Amino acid sequence: MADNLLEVDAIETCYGLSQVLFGLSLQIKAGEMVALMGRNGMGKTTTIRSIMGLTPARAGAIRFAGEAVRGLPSYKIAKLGIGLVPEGRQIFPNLTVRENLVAASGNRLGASDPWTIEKIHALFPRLAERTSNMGVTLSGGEQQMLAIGRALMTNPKLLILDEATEGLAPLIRDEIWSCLSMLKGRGQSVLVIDKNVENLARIADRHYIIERGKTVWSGTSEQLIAEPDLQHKYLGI
Amino acid sequence: MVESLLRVDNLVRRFGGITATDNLSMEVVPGELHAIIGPNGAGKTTLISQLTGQLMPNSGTIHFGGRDVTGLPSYKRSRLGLARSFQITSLLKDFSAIDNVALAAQAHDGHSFRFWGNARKERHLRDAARAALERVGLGKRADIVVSQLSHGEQRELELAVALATKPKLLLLDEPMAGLGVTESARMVSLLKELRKEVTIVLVEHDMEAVFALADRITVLVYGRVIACDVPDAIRKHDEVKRAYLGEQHAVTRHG
Amino acid sequence: MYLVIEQLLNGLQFGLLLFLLAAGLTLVFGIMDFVNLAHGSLYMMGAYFAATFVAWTGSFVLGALLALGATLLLGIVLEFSALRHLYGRDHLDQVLATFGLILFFNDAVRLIWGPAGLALPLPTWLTVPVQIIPGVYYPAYRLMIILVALAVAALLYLVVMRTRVGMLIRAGASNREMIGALGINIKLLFTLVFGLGAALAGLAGLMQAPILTVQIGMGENILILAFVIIVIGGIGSIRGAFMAAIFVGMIDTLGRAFLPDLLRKVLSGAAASTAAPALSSMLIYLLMAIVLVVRPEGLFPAAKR
Amino acid sequence: MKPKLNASSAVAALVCAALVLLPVYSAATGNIFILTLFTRIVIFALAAASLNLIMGYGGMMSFGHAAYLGIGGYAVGILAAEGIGSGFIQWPVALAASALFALVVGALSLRTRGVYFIMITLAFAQMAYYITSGLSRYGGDDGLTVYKRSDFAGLINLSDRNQFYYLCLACLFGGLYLIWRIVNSRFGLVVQGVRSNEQRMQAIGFHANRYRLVCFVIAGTICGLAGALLANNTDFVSPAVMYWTRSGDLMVMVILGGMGSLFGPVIGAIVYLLLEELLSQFTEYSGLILGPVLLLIVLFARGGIMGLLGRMSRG
Amino acid sequence: ADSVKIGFVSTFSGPTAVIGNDMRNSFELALDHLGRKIDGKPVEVIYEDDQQKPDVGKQKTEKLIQSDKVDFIVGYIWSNVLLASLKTAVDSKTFLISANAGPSQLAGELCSPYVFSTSWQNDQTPQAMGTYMTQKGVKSAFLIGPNYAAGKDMLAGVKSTFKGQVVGEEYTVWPSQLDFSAELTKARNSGAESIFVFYPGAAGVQFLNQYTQAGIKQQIPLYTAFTIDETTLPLQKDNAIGVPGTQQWVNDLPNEENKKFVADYRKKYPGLRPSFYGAQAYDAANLINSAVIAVKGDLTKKDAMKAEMEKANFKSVRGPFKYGNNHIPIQNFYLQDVVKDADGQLSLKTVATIVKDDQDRFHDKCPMK
Ligand SMILES: Nc1ncnc2c1ncn2[C@@H]1O[C@H](COP(=O)(O)OP(=O)(O)OP(=O)(O)O)[C@@H](O)[C@H]1O
Ligand SMILES: Nc1ncnc2c1ncn2[C@@H]1O[C@H](COP(=O)(O)OP(=O)(O)OP(=O)(O)O)[C@@H](O)[C@H]1O
Ligand SMILES: [Mg+2]
Ligand SMILES: [Mg+2]
Repeated sequence: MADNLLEVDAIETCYGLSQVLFGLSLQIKAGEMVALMGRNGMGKTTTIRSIMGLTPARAGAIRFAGEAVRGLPSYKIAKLGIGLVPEGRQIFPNLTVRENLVAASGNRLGASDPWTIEKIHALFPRLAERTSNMGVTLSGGEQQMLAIGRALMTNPKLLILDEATEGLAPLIRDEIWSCLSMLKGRGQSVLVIDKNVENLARIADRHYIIERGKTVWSGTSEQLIAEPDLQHKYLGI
Repeated sequence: MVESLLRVDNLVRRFGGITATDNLSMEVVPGELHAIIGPNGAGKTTLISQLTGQLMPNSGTIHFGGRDVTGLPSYKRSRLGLARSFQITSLLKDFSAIDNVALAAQAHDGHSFRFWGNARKERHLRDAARAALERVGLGKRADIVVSQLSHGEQRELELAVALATKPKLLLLDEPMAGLGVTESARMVSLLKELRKEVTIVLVEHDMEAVFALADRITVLVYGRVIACDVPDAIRKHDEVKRAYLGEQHAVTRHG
Repeated sequence: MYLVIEQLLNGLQFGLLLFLLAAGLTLVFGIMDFVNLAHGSLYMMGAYFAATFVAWTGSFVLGALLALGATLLLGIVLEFSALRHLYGRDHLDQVLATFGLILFFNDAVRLIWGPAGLALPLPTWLTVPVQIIPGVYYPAYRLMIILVALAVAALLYLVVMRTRVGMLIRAGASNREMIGALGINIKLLFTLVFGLGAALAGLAGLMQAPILTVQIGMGENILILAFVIIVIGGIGSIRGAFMAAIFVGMIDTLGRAFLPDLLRKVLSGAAASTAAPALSSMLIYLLMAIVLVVRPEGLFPAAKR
Repeated sequence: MKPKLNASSAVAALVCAALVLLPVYSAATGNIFILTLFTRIVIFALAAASLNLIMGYGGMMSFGHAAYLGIGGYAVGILAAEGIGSGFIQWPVALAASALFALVVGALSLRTRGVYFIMITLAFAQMAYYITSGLSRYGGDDGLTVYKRSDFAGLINLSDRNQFYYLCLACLFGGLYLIWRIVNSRFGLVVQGVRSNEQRMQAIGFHANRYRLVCFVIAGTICGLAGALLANNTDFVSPAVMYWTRSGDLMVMVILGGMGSLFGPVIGAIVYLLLEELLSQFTEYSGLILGPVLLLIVLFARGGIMGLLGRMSRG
Repeated sequence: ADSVKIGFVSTFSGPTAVIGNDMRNSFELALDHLGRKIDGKPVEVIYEDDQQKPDVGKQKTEKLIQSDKVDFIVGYIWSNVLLASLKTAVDSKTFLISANAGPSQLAGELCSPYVFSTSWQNDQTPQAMGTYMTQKGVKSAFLIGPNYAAGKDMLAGVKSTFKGQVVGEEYTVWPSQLDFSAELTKARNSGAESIFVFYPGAAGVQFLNQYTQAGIKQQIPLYTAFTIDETTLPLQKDNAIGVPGTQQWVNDLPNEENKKFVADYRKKYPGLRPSFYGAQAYDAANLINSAVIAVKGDLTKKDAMKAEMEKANFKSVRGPFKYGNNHIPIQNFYLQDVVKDADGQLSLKTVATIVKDDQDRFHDKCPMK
């Protein structure tokens, strides 16, 4: 399947001796928005860490943009065009807001209309007000905005958002969702983890549900909405 | 008029050019669950930190239980019955979950200048800790080292630690953040129970939870209180809608 | 009056000399957050290389350039073969590992060059005292040190604080994983930066050699001084290190110059002549202790810039 | 935290047994020097163990710990020089002086954290070094000879090699036992909690610095005891024991053996000092071997020798 | 015993190893000259490195005495190492010969029947320099030295014999001071007619560098003690030319023994020249030789050996000398200067004899009469 941007095939990942992922698979096509769902501790973040090479998978295969990336160092994977908004924000505390953005900036893949600091500021006016503050002094939500802005600044082929709306005010959260819709409209591929099933069902194309390190269900938004049982069984709604 | 448990008068805190807390006054009465909401960077965390003493205000006063605590360091306030959870998880990463909670229990069980007996064998501390863990749903994960818990579990542990200090006033900074849907629901019902025992100040961006739980809501914008009222009034409050909620949440009802 | 001016000048130039010593360490320890005790060894190697190459080539400038290249290479080799595995680790692991390197280098130098030390003579054009203001002479070579130190300070500040590479180094020091996830080859970057730090150490070593000595263990006392300066200035702040170096240089020089006479005015002669040297021995440490007690994060904490 | 029978506790037990039996071996073979050597090692092990208490458990990286060796030693030396030979006076004074110094240094230094703490403790130790170097009445930097070892009213004869060795060993074991109890006590848990996350401990009601300070003083006092022993062992005390390189040696022993492991510093002291002694028999260039050994231990044995043993037994 | 066992404690690692090496080289040469036998018995020497640390030195001394059971123990560059080790040696009644360190205690209250020196007492050398400066008619001097025991002794030594005016006295931080410009500036501005310094080893190189570069060499002459010797001269080079010092031994002393020592040393160790440290070690070997021969190899006769050594009955490279009651030599001190050799190399040269048969000023305090 050549048109898959990302292909994860039966990966297994461990933290030290404890295995977390047991043969997990998923695919993302170019231009698609895919959601990863599951309860706390089921391995969503670990999946992403494996894709990025931060916690390398021990077995299985990962292909991104036609290249086998399992085993590559994370910077090489990122260079192929993945932008990450990590869990827990992980902004650089000792850099200013502006420096956080500049450090990440790059348009390796030559996007025609790349993200710039001005555009990020337009998306998050709050960041414009804090532009020369140290990262460490930002409020939780401001840090989250910065983390999203930083990932966008890399102008990625695939944007990965791990709980990117955590701690954001409702208004901003809505902003992010509409921004994601807009991105999707421009053909951006996105992998998103979020607990807001309603919004995910509204804008994502397909969904994977993870349970104990395996994908236990996958399907389109229509299928997801059509099966309330599923949500109850795996997500507890 | 009920005697207030916590009273804040004209609190000001500046960071360089920013006024994060701007002449803020508010009151929390015993037994209520008082929610604080507001846009990102409105100064909610800064306020909580001043209440618990991690940050000192530039001016203004804080009274807790009728006593002026403005100048007290955080450990003393904790002993008076002020407990908090941190927005950005702050735990003893290399300790097991139960050790984290037991230490909190120990803090309120007389002084800790005891150099001899094995603290991990003190029955009542361990029991209290286990109970708190059970309460937040971490009973089975007691012996796991914190760094190996998932993000959501760590959020739950934050609450257990705060609970173990047997506080009079519990200050929760975004306890739902990072919790899955199931866990959020569990947290809401846990808070519903807790509020019967302890006064709670809740900072949260999860509006469903806030409207379901709060007796009163204070709304902060740029460090100032723009509204303080019961949930229904806040929901309709124009300025709040504009600054924070947006249209969608003004109409959503919690089911 | 001349005396005071001259001593102020001495203090200033000693401070700049100290900055030169501390510059490489600011980069490696202050910015990259790697506690490198072997910095003193690289400093020593720089001096030994320079003494050797100058003797070979017969040219001070050529020898110095070769020595710079050699320490750069040595730094890169060290980083690549061992130290890169220690970045994320506890500071104390770094202390132990680089302490091992000190032992190694000291004995390696003794084995290769013998215990006697080497001489690094100056070319004659640098040995003449220069009259800077009427009546005040200054060694030409020291003037050159001042210039080099200022250049290094400016360069370092621009690179670290004003360029994207500098941002990446600082970011990488605080969160390596994340910088990798942004597509930056942090390993390579750090290798190069470490090499640059080593070259700066080497530069300090070879610049010092003509006024101090080329000796085994020459790096160790200087290492402590460099740490003192960085800590007083505030870890991670280049401006802080620069100011602290001048501050320490001034206090140290002026203290030694005027303290004994001052004390003699307040204390009895005998008490003063025992107290003054003891006090001036402790002066730098006393200064650091006072600064840290009053400002626990140094004079210019990096986070607040 | 049950004591399991793994490689590290087995090694600890073996080493203890060997230390206890050493005088027998020495007598049987007529090798007196090994006893002399190990007396010194045992004393340094005690000092390293005390450093481990603050460094490994308390997270306080003191780079001035050798100061207490000097203070304990000078207390004995100065009293001896002034004609007070009784150990019942000398030793309590040594402990009290160390405790007092630790109290002052700790109270000021604990305002800082991390590398700043490392450097400020270094500063105080260096000041102590320069002050004792200036004590011309007591030999200045030439040092002070202790003509008679501490006198314990005939209870124990410190000039007898075996008795002195066992005294040192008893102090070491006593110190380790004390540290072990402390570490597992309420106090110990608080101190370790503060190391892990100070803000959190403060928020649940602990005055972090007070616990830190007490811990710092305890460690300083134990090290002061080591200093008193060292002065008796060398019959001599000089500022050189306080120089920063000595503090560095102590740190190396702790990290080498395994920081935060009760027995680690003992192993560290034995390995480091023995290696130094043995290597110097074979080569004048011992650093060429010792240096890379230290580097390799850091690279491949996280948590020092004890960490390595622990991992080996876990497979 | 069918061999003579000698322990040799000195510094063989770190920057000062250069001194230790010179002492060992000279000691080995002396043994070569003795045919590596004393009174027909083979000699066994065990070298131990004290790392310049008192407690290590003491431990090495103990090892030599307890484990190796040596008959003599020789060496000791540093006063503090010697003082730390002294008690062990004296308590075990092992002969200790200090081949360098000469703290006042050793000459005074700590003197012992089992301890001899082949060097001097610290104060003697600067005293000789003070005498010379007085003889030369120097009117005023500025004194600079490191702030530690020997440094203070040295300046006190000069002051005790220098009759001119001491206009200033500066102590610098030891061992870590890098920069002497504050002191040099003060010296220049003090109007003193001369500067006296004591800086052993690397510090001496450093001081001369800065003294020369500051241009003070052309303005104020420098007088030294223990600042220029064969171990530092290769680093000091031209900076040292014309800077006088005093010493009890200079390489060109005209006695036969010395000529042989210097010539054979340079032959055996090409590129190196012996220093006074080595000369003292060389003498120590010959002192031991004389004692063993006197008791015909019966090393248990300690009293007889002591009596023999007190006679200083051997050919010293410094020429004949006597022992005082405290076992410290009573000897001449010479003025030395740096000159260019016939082959264009720098070397030290005897200029004059400053004091004859000088005895240290602490011998009264020694209980041995
Ligand atoms: N560093 C680690 N070491 C050991 N175990 C870990 C580590 N990080 C996570 N785990 C474990 O791996 C499992 C999966 O964690 P992961 O973070 O992938 O879950 P998640 O689905 O992202 O959960 P959440 O919604 O809470 O973020 C959890 O049981 C967690 O305890
Ligand atoms: N140490 C500091 N230095 C400078 N500015 C700070 C500091 N701490 C907080 N601020 C600023 O103060 C403002 C209030 O921050 P605070 O963390 O209280 O916001 P908040 O209401 O909790 O926001 P959020 O909902 O995003 O968590 C923010 O704009 C933040 O950038
Ligand atoms: Mg997650
Ligand atoms: Mg907040």
